[in-house]
Amino acid sequence: MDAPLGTEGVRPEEPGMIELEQAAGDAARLHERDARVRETARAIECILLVSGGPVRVEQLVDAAQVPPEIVVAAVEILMQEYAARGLEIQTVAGGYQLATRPDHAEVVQRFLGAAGREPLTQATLETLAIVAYRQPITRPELEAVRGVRSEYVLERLEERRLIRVVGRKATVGRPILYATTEGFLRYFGLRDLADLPPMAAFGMIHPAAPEE
Amino acid sequence: MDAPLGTEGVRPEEPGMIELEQAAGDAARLHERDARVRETARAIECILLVSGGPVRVEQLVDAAQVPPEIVVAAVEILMQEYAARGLEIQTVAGGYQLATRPDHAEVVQRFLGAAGREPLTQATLETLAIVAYRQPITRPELEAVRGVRSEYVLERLEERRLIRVVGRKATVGRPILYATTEGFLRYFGLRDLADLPPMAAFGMIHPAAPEE
Amino acid sequence: MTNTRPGSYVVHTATFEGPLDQLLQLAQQGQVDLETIPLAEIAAEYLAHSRRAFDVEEATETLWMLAALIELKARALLPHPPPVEEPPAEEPGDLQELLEERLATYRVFKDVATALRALESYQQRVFLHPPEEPAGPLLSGVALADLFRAFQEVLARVPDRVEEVPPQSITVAEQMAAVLALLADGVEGVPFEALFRAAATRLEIVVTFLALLELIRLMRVRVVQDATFGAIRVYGRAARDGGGQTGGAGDD
Repeated sequence: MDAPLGTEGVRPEEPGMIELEQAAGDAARLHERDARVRETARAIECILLVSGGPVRVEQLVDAAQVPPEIVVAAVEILMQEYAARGLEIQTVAGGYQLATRPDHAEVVQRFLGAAGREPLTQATLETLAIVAYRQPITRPELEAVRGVRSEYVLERLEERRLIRVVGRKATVGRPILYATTEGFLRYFGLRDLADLPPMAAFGMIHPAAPEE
Repeated sequence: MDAPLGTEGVRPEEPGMIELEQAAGDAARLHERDARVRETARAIECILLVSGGPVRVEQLVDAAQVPPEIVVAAVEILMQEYAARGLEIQTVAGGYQLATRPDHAEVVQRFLGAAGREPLTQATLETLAIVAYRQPITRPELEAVRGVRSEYVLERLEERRLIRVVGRKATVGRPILYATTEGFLRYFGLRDLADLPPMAAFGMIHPAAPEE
Repeated sequence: MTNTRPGSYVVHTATFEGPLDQLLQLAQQGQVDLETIPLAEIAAEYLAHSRRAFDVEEATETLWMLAALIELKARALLPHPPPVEEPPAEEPGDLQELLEERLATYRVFKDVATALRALESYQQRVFLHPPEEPAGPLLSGVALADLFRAFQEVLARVPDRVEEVPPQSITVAEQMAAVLALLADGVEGVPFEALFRAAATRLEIVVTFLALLELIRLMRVRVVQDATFGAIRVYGRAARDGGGQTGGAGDD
């Protein structure tokens, strides 16, 4: 059942033939459009994945380089396809977005919070404290204070989103600079870094007298 | 439709009945397991979306709170389901990740406004290959293979977190030992080190070197 | 070689007094026991001296000589390691074999590199969802007081360690690479101070300085001071760009 893609080779003898040919041509065009919509749907799926937020129709049109009606048709197909999945295509104010279904919120939160349930080791806590009070700080600077290599600990803190890379220092080797995150402030209920318990009593590095 | 989980409570009258009941019980259990796998697949889909990187089976087990075999079966289903989609489930760095298919790279790049990613230079790639197949390896060992100084290249690779220092070799000078990272596996989309392209002519490296 | 200019630095120690180049000469001829010469003191004295009257050329020369002295002393102090296992003088045939074997090994790695390149280009066309932020930071059961206490504890520990050599060894070669990397960033050069990290240890400063001197000697960098007491800037130079105003790199 191949739909003829062109009719040039056929000589129409009767009016009925012409109608038939037109119908066949329409079917071919429809078929072609359908393929295009499906291909666009695949591309839109990718865009929605990498975006991580709502994407407007115009953005999809620009990226996929197809007319808006194809985009709209593709999104409709995607919505149907995702109807029975764990993810869904949501229509939000800003456009469309690929999101997890609320039914799975509990599992998702358990996954995202997993690392947080592991207690901080003494080394991690100590490192976090130094970064908090001395930020922005480079790894060598941190290691000079701690006296041990701290690469691994810094990575764990970054994973826990307690610290982040904020730039590079303009010295030899251009070492990476670390600082605490917004989440760090939120967790400890601090408005800003000035809210950290003051170290005034300590005078920089020489703890002249123990506090207790 | 409560499937009987055990048959103890039922008094079998005839041998034929027992078989029938067992068959029904088996079918119910199978059905139940199937439903559980499908539900888990939906949840895993959500986890893979939010993770944005490879997720190991243990992490999925923890978050979904189902046994590993259910997780594995669920991932298999997901992989089949995604076979015809714009996205795919990759096995990378000891875990699974939800990623876009390379066919749609142009559209995605247009959307992100990102230029194509910069591939590693030939020298860097070759150095990385040697570290990957000979790890853990010291700089002098590496340089013996490459025949050129490799300090700078190693530094760049460390900066890109494709290799890392894993210790020191117990020989004169205690030279630093390098190995590849998890980022290396991700970068090349490898499941683990055993997944590295086979070294066809590995045997050729020491061609029969007879010890006289 | 001994051309002591007025105002230039003179060594004063218990066992030797005189210009530095004379000390170096004597040491090279084995006429002075370097074990009795405190080089660190000399270096510190020179640094103090250079703060009063700094001359790039003299500094270059002095530090090169100090480096040479440190090397001599280090050699004298170190137990001699077993000689590096050089393959015994190869017969021409063996050498040929060795070269061929190396080439074969290298080719194998070139082949796998090609396979890795294919994987790279696949994976570079693959994109992921940006990782989602959990509702809160990944932390539980830690109070602000714990953090504060941890910091206090660290600070209390610090003074004990001030004189300790950092666990990471640092080599002149490493610092040379680091200096070159820093200079590679721009043609406008960097201020001299930028070569040293704020928290650099003394060892690191000395090694970085030696690295700088070595680079000057190799004519890989150029050091410029526009005016006496003016800012000193360090510039990179192309690898084989010979000729230059560096001068004073000592002759050996």
